[in-house]
Amino acid sequence: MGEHGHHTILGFDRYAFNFWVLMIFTAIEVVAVALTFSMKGTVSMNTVVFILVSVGIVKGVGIAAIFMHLQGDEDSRVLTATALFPVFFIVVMVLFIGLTHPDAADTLPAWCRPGFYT
Amino acid sequence: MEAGGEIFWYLFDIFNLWAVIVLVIVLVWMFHHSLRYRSKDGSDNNVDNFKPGVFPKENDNLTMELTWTIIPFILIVYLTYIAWGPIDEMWTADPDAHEISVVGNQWYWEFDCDPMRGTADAPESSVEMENRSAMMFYNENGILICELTTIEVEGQIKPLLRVKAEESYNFAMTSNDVTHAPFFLDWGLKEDTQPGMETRLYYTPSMDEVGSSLLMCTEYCGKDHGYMTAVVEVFE
Amino acid sequence: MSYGGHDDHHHDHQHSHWGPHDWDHGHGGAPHNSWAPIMLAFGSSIFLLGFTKVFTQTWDSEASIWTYAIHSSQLGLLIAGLAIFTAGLTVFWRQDWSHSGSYEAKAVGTPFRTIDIRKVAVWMFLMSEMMVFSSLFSTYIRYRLGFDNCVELFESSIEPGSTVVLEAGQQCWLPASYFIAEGGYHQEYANAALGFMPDTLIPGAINTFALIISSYTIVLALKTAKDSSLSDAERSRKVGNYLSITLFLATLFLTFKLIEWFIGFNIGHPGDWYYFHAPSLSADHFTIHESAYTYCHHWDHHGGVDHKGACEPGMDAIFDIRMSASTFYVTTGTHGVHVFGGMVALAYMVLKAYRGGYTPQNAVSIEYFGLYWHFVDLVWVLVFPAFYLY
Amino acid sequence: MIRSMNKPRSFGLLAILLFALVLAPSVQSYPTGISGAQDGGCSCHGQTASSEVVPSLEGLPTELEPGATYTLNISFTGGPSFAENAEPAALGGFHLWASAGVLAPVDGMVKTNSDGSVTHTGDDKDDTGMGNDQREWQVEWTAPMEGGAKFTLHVNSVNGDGTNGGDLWGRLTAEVGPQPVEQASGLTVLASAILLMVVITLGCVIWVFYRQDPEAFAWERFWPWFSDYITSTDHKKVGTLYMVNGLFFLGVGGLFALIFRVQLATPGNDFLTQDEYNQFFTMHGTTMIFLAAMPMIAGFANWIVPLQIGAPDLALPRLNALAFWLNPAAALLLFSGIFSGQGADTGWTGYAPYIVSHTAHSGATLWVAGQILIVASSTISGINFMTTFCTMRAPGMGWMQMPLFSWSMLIATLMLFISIPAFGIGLIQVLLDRTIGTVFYEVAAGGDPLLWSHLFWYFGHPEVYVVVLPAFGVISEVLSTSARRTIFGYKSMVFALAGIGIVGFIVYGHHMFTSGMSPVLRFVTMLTTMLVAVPTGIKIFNWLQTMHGGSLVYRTHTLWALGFLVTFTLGGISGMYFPAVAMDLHLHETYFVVAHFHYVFVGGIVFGLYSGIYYWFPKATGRMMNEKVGILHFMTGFISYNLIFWPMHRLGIQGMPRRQHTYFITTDEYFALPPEAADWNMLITVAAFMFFASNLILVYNMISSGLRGQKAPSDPWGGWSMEWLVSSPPPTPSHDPSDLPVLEFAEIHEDGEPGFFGRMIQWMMIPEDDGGEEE
Repeated sequence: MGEHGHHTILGFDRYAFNFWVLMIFTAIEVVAVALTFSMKGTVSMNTVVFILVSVGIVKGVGIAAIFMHLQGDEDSRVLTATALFPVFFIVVMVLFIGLTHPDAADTLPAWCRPGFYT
Repeated sequence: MEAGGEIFWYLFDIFNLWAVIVLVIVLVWMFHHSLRYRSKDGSDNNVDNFKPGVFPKENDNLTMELTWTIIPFILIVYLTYIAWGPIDEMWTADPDAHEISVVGNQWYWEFDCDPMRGTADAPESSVEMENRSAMMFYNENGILICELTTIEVEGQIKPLLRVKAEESYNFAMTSNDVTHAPFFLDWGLKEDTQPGMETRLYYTPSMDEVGSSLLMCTEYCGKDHGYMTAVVEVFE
Repeated sequence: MSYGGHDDHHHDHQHSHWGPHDWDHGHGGAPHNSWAPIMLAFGSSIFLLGFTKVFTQTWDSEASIWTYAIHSSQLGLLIAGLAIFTAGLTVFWRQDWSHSGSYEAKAVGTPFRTIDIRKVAVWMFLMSEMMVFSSLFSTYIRYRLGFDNCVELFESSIEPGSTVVLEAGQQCWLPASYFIAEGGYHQEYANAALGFMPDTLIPGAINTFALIISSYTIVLALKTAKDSSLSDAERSRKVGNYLSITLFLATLFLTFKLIEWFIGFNIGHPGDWYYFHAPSLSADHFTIHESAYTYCHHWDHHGGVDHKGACEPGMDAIFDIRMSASTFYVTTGTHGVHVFGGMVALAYMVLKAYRGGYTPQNAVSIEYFGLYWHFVDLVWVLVFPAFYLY
Repeated sequence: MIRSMNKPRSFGLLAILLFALVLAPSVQSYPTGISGAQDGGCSCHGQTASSEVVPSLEGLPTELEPGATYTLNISFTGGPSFAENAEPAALGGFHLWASAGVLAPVDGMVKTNSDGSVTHTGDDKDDTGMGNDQREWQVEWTAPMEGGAKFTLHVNSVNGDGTNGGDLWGRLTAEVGPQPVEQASGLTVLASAILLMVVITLGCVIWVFYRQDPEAFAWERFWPWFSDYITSTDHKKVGTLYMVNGLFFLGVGGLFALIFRVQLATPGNDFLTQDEYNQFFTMHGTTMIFLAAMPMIAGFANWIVPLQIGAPDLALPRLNALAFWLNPAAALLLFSGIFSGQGADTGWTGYAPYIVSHTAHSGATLWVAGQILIVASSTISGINFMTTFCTMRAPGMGWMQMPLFSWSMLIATLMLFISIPAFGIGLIQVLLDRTIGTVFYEVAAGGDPLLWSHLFWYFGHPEVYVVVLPAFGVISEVLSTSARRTIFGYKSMVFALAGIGIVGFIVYGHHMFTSGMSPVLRFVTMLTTMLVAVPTGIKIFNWLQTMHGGSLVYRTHTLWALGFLVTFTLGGISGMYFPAVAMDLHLHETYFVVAHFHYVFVGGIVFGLYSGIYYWFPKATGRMMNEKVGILHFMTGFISYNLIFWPMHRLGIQGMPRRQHTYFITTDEYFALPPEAADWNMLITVAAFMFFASNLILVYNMISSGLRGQKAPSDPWGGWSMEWLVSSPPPTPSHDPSDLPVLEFAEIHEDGEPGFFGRMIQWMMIPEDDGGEEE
């Protein structure tokens, strides 16, 4: 599939633009971590996690949208839908497998206890 | 005696009733339609005029389809509600329950009538501390509520756990190696014993359940899984 | 009607002895046969057989532990499996060698109408890859949330009035980032050259940049291959060069991964301005068998480079850190295997590119491979912060 | 193909195969090998026995006198101990085991082991004996009071360097006196039966080849014909391979079942040992799901889907062939352990931590490796089918005009390839735990046993729908065609399929109600599991209503479809008992579960697939199946099937646990199973043999009808979907790619104003007018 229009972003070649954005954001990632190292105690871990997550999202979107042509091509919309299809199943997996932990049955919270059997 | 506890049979009867109703509907429907609408002479009457490569004419009826979506849904909601009720009964820890420890091993069961002896949480007992043991436990009134002895099952010596009817028990279970699951046959209860964590079962045997029944392992655990038995006796 | 409306293109195909490409019979011929599937299948079967035999662990019933060994006498089976697999792959690609993507079959109908069928297939494959890495991340999240952090555990144990009792071999989570992003025991050797970050982060950081650059070069390869303003010879050369750079960067990635895991590096001497010192993770005892890891909270600055025996008294504990290491190595290793798979495909594409295999009408292979490669890059974008930095 | 290969390449291929063959003997080694070379008790030096080392055992009488004591002389010749450069100190060792009688040492060179066998002294530092510096030893053996005995002697010939390297060993067995009549062990029975099946299958293949054209039969033509099949990438031939593979392993899985049903026929039976029983039920489950049901479904999908949606072939034919060939390759690994008695004994669920514990058989490692190949196969065929469905439907065939079998395959494929990576990752974790020593399931390192259950059932529950949905599709096709009526409520059928597909992912927790899983998740999955009944119910009622106003023609496939309705309804209803936690606590892991899932798997899937075989056989082979034999197959199969599994409900409620090699009947001392349970079990065993035999009727019918049946027209049953457009058997490519069929409509088909989803999909798609042809 060839590209239609959208060859440039802000006057730069879109690939080159995206490439430099990725490079800069990776640098931000590394620097954020380096800061926790060199300025121990001044930057909280939560800040770092926040930076890492937001930078990761930006980078992921950049790669998917520009490099994988999920933005700008005429087949982009339907392929984006394809790429997002597993999201529901991933959410189920992370919720059910990643975020539960085994427990004794009596820890079932009160809101799911009807208690009408005698 | 009968396998399965009171709650099981209560639910089982309700579910069975509805199962039979649904089954009868389906079977009557099926036999009626398949005989009533059969090709009488065995010849091929192309009712809907099928032709290869031609999507046939529609055959649906929204009212009927909605009927057998909504009515089963209501039935399901009812059955879920019925099944939900006893959860509280089964999954609530009785604070006064007597704790018995159950440990699964390849391939034998270990019980302890008084796992908390010598700890701050130990329940009151009229018997002096030094008389407390894994084998026997008396409550504060001096009544025996848990005893552990042995019994012969098919030529093998197995543990015999004796518990008192109408006393509440809290089985604190774990495993030393792999997953096991004690199956209290008469009470219709089981829960896995997992290594590295504690699972729990709560039960108050009734007077109807007086007698001995076999306890089996119901989570596959290797070679002698089938011989991993014990006997649980409820006494008055 | 046929797929993509190419009925007017009746072109002569180069049939190889190994049989033509998948879609040849899409243009009217009989389906062709291929030995590749059967070879690939049994090759992988024999490879796995060899793998389980090379890495057979035995149970030491007296000590109640597994003992691990590499049975090199069984390597033959593993290699035989690989050889058959490689031969199968060669057959597979030999059939593709003459393939021209100009007549790529196109989808009909909703919702992929007019999109290349094989491009849809690549996206389907990426869907299942997403589930693969979700499973690994679910495992990671479950364990990460279920474990105490070793550092926090130790810190709470030395607080006054704390009730935390540290037994030898207590299970806890010592994240790889402790060694990589925080420098582990080598913080003081964050050297003259890179004062602001530990040297141990260097391989991971380089790798991150390497993958991003390689993503860019594969895009450039595609763009160049589609550029009809270039002459054929120049295009082939440039596409080949871009693909070679991609291959080089992928190799660089795995090389630095090995350095980080097993080799480490030590450049110059303490005091030199160019002094770099970063022992490998395995030299720092971050391994899947480390059930008794000596954690040093404070290290003795005079104790030397190796942390062994350099703990300040009372400032150490013994932890079981195997789970952290297992998730780290298996997740990043799975990613590494994906990079390696990409390298194998790249090697084929480099050869094909220099021989003029990719033209503006026939650049689909680069496009499809690019999708996969970007996905691998995307996964690294998540793996890197989750495992290296956090 | 082999002919068109030029010589150097064939030689290269041959060289690789030879290389592999040369290496094959090293497969034969403990502990994960194809056959264990070592008997228990031998601490043999090296992997395999060497013919250089010749043991000898002298002093055994020819006529055995009961109770007498004999002096036995043990010695050996050959091996490194006799080499010229051998060190004089350490020379050799031995181990002697007798099946009866008492072995006793004569001097300090020999000691007795705890199992009654004897061995040399001096094998560790505390042991001061010099027995390992000898080449000859003496022991005394007291004969038993009755019967004879068997001896097994192992000797080590060592080179004295203090390690096992370079040492060799030999073995000798001897018998004395009358020997008891050998009782065939379960493993022997299994091995002979499987061997017999392989021979019969090969015979059938050759027979089919011969019967095709008996006049022109020549052995030289066999290999080209055969290799054309095994290298084929044509969806029809690959489909045939899948079906042959599936039916073969259906038979093998059935053999496992028969053998362990013999064991369970009476309480306390000892036909099988515990170890054998555990391996057999494990392999029964694994074989039936992964090597029988899934390949048979893939076989149907391969054959029918491209024909039905009007495509010339699948999207990726070579990957399709690869997906098939991974199945037999995986079967090799899955079965490799069992003949050494070290097969996987983990249950098909392979629960952690048992599967990574040292008590699990070593063959479990290869079992896991084999499953990984199955995962690869499923992923590849999933990608292939998804792509085919999404891109290659014939012109005019929108989503809502796809035949229901194709719809069911689409949903099944989607579920399969979305869910199976979780299983694959779990398997890789287990494999690495068992080989290189990662600790994902090592409890000592904090491993969570439930993680495996989660990963497994995240896949395992959708997997159940993956195998049952295609059967739904077959039934939809068969009932509609036989009743001569359009399927009732086509749209609600599709929505029900999709609903099952979505809900199927959020219910898996009901397999783990008793496992100690998070209680909130138990509660949530209890609610969602109940929900599955609604779409399944819609499907059953729609099938029933399809017959209304029709003209049902009774054929064998119609009978199987009606049989399916009965058994699947029963299986579905018994499934409703499990989401109720209070009932699940009693019924979990009992025969009620076994009855339920066999009603779904056999009564649902196998009956559905049998129906499909009778339905599409004329299309595939161009010949009609014999209806009379088919009806015989249905009658015997349906009755014996219900005799097997209906009593299991009762056994389960009475509390008979599954996966146990024996069961206990109530005695005076304690309450267990009622005495009638033994009778029911005997009945089940007898019925199991009947059911197995009834399936041979099908095999006979397929082969004989395939060769001599009546010629079939292109649309023998009067179906509407596109597979009936082409001739029987279909041409290759199945539909002419340059002249694809266009779906027509019986009623005026109007594209109404698209709804919300329709507009969304149109917004996503490439516009029809200016898209696509930009070059």
